[in-house]
Amino acid sequence: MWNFPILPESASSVAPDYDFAFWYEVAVGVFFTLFVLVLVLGLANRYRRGRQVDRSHPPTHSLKLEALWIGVPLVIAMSMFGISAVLYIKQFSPPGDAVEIPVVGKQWMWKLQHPEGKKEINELHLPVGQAVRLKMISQDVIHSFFIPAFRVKQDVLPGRYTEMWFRPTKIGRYRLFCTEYCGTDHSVMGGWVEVMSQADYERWLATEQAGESLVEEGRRLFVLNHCAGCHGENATVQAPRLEGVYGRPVPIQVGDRVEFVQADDRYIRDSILLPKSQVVAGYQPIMPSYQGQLSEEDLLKIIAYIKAIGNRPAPGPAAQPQYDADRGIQPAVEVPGYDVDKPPGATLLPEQTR
Amino acid sequence: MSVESPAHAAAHGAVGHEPSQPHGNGHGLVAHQFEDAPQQREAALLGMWSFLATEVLFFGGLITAYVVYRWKAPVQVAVASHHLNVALGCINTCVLLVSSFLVALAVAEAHRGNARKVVQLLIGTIVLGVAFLGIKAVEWTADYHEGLIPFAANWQIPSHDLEILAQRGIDADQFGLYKLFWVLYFFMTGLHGIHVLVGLGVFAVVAALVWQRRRSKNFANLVEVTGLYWHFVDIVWVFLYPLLYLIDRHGPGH
Amino acid sequence: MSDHPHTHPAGPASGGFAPVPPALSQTRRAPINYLNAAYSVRSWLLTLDHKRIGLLYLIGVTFFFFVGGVAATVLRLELMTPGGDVLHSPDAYNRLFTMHGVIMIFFFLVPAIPGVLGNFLLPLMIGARDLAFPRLNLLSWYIYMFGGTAALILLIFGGIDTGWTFYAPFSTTFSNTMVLPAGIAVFITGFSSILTGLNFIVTTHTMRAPGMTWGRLPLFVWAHYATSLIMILGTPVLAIAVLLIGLERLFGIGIFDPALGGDPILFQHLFWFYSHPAVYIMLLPGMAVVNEIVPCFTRRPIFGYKFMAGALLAIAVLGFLVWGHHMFVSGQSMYAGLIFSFLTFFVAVPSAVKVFNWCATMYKGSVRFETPMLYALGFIGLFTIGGVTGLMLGSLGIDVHLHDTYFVVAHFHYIMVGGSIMAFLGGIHFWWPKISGRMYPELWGKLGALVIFVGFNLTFFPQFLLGYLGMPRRYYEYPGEFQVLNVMSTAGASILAVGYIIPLIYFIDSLRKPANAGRNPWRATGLEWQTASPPPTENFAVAPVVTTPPYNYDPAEAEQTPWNPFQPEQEPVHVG
Amino acid sequence: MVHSADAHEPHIIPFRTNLAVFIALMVLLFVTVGVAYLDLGPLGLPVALAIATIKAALILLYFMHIRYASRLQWIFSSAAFLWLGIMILITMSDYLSRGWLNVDGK
Repeated sequence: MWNFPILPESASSVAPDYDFAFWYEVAVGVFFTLFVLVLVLGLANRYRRGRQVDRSHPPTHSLKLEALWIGVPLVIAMSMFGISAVLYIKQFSPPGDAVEIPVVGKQWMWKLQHPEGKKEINELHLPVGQAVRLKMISQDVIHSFFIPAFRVKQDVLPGRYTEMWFRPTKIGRYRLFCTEYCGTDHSVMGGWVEVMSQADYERWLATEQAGESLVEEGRRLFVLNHCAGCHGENATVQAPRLEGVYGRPVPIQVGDRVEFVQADDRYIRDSILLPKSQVVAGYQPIMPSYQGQLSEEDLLKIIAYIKAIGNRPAPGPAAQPQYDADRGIQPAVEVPGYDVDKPPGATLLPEQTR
Repeated sequence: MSVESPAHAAAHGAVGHEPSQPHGNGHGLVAHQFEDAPQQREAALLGMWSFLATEVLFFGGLITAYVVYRWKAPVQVAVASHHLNVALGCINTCVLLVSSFLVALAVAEAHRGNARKVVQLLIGTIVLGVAFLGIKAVEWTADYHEGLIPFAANWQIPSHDLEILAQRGIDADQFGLYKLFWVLYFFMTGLHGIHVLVGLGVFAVVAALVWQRRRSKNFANLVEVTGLYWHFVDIVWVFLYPLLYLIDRHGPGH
Repeated sequence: MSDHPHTHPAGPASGGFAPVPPALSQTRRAPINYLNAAYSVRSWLLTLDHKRIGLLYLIGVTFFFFVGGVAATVLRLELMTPGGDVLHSPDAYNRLFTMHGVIMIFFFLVPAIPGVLGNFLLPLMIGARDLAFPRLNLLSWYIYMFGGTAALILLIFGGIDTGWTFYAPFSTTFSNTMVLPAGIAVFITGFSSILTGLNFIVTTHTMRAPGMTWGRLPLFVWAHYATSLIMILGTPVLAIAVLLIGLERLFGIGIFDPALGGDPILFQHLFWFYSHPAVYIMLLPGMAVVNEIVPCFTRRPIFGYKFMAGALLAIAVLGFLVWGHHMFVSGQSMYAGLIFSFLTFFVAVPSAVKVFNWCATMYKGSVRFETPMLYALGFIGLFTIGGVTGLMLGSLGIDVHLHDTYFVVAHFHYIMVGGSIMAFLGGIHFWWPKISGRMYPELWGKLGALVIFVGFNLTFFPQFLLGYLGMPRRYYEYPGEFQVLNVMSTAGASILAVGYIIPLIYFIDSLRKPANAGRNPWRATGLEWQTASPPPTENFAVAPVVTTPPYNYDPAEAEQTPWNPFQPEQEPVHVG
Repeated sequence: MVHSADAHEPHIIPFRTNLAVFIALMVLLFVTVGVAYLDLGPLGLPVALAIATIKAALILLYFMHIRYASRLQWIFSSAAFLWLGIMILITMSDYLSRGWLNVDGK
């Protein structure tokens, strides 16, 4: 009963930095509180009624003193701001090697899926030392993904991707909470993050029924929902090929100008749900909308698949429209493939619906 | 802070002011808590200015929502706003400016104390206010028949706009952004309309009071304070008109 | 009226207490005052007298405080065990913590000190007969009571489960509780706050007694002036935000609902634009009371009057620039977070200035420890803890872990309960002789203060630890390892509940005794202490003229003069 | 007692001034409508807002007597618009700086 924890565990790469900044601010707080306490009790005792002590000409103002207790708190406050701002930037700058795990928050459960395809509800098994980058979205209200032991938290918004990263450094079982009030079972919408050694993690991966990997499942959905019918190899309909597209600027026709938009998750998700917006230059807006047919998880899987084929070399020139600075967009015609990576004069549209 | 009772107060005996009867001092009645008329007038004006500050921020919340929304979906806003009738809006602005002019004259006349002119000017303002609401009603019924009222059953995006937006590479009902313009349009003009309506009611009461107090000429403050409110309602429309009606009117396809 | 500092007008009592002008021939019969001027219910419900409206607010505010308090007690009982053993359903718990939040904030903390003490004392302190717009003052009381009863009825008949923050899209589309009626009740109650603020601003500007320049205004009036600025400039934005939530639910359109094109972060911006300055609406009146108590009980002019007044205005103005520190992890951009966190540290400086100036006021004073002073010292201590933990929540990186955990709950309870409510009780004790003409029992007063202080700390200090451990707020069930700290918190809450009942009892009991506390038992220097207590309806028999600076105390002289505030004044002075 | 100059003898605005202000307002109205039909590109909104601000200032200064009123009323009227500016500016600082970091949600 009495072995209850006073301090949380420190189990992620950013936790030590967090604890340093936290205890620094606690120290500043304790110092100021004790300073005020001593000042008040000391003065109250020394000058209490009845004590014979010099009370002549009590000072009623002193510019020096006022400057002192404006300047000193300001300097200390700025130091606190500096330290915590650096920590904040560190908390939200994911490293390159992070494994991406899609997370979907739904009223009162978390649905996660490993790249290898394993799906988990309210549970997350991770190898120690491997940085993880969570790409999160909510299906209904605002939730918030919080793992106290890793000192990280990020609200999960409906309609917009939010991101969070951490690198677990200690093997163990840590609690996961939802910290943005989301309705009836807000308090049970949590679970566990299980950090295991690399070997245990592989054994755990293998034991469970080896479901398809995220990418394979994405490919299956890609075919099942007739995406391949237009975007696949032997496509009869004239639709942009998706190989080598992810993460690169895509030319789109806006009025009489051609602008480029970054083909990131947001763009692909919008294109699936609302295909007639930001159509690729040189193509007709004929794609049907999948609004309401694909759940958030399926969307994330399809995006994972498109991301996987994103690094395959761009296919033959046949199916790609040729963009030429002066002659503008040419319909897809037998011309040597253009270089997707370095289009001339790329002007990126502001991320409007971010 | 100690109090020294002034010599003259002690001299003429101790009985303080009789509680809560307004004491007149020539210019007009002064409520018991005020010393004299200028103090009462200053208080009334500062009171109204504070109230107008709350109104500025009340409309401010809506304007902030409008600014954020217009930054998010500029093209939808431009295309949707082309359905608004600029001419009727312009007439409406003239009506309000004329009514503001009449109120300014009414305040000047009120200080000169001729009640008859004040009442005439106020009635003129009320007529113009009703005209303003009439024109708004005309606009809104036109919008209704076009199916542009978002919370009405017959809401549908005009096909004309669908093509323009598609041609500009934007899916009209992308997350309902097009519809949001009409939501904000009706909220802002509706809220402004309610304030015009309240203004008409207040002017009617004030006109009656001015006529009632025409002999004692004690209505200058009343007219001036309600005049401030009406000018504020006019200023709101001065900002609403360009923000809602005159967006990219030069572009093609409008 | 030349401003000659430190004159000591002749007079038996020390502390710049001028001889009472032999105004009223005080006959044997009890003198006419605002209490016994009329007894009919109509004279109370249609009163235009700011003092009576102050008392009406006191009744309303106390009622809602205990309603909110009962909700808090049940919450703490529920949280004694990890599972749901008291309420048996999360929905009931969600409705209960929302009721606790809405009632305590909108119907107790925001109106309490300005409505009760501000209404009662502001005209007295500046030497006016009444507020600038008495009818508006009564209207704001009626709006407050109407909004309050509407919210109470609605909370009983179904309540709302959105929390007092009404976050979209949960409040607009996913909550099927009575959010629209609650929004209307809050919208209406907002006008009570606006009208009170408007009244105070105009009164302070136009109705000061001759000689009462801005440099001689008591800091109580400065603080209420700053609070009124926030009430005027902040409340309308909450009104429009809540109105839009209501309209969204009514018409099913989406300004804040992302599925219909809106942005939930926009609601958070509009909401916190009011709600952060609102915490200063709740805090500044508390500072107002402490600004009056500390100089009186150290018998010494306040230290750094100009900086204290400046700090009050700085808090009010800077309070409007920092609302984004409630949204660091909500999807607000990182650069906006940096701006808000940077500005948040500037708001902390005026608060630090005030705390240090209060401490400096005790230097070379003649300190005495009656109940009001105990509450003031409690305020200074607990407000400092609340302030530094606020700094931690205002710093970006730290807030990521602590946001929406019990650390936040502990922080704002230290500021609200440890600060505002302590100051409110201190103020009621300090001015009770002026309000009712009677003194409260001192021993019971000190006991109550001690019980409240102990109960408060035992309730909320463990919550700091819970917060750092990561226990989220608004949780009906929580993991077992947090139970011990929660049990301590619940134990503290029961002590606190007892602590609050003690003053209620002895204040009501004190009304039975004869009103013989005398005109100025604490020998204080405020203008309100120059008139009779309880004061006549028109406040001052003779319009006061002010000649000396505020807080004109002298500690050395205070040592010589006898100090027995609780000894009733002898027979009222006979003057032919 | 604080008396502003204005409170003693309320300034009565002569008819000519009122008329001149009214005409100026009408002219500005037609200017703003005319400007809307010119292709100013990105300048369209700022110009419209500038004209609206001038019109509002005219109404404030003359029709609402601010020009002849005490400095106090001048402060009261401008404070409200200043706070509106604060709200819009800092709220937009969030929206404008989204996506700079290429980290979703930040």
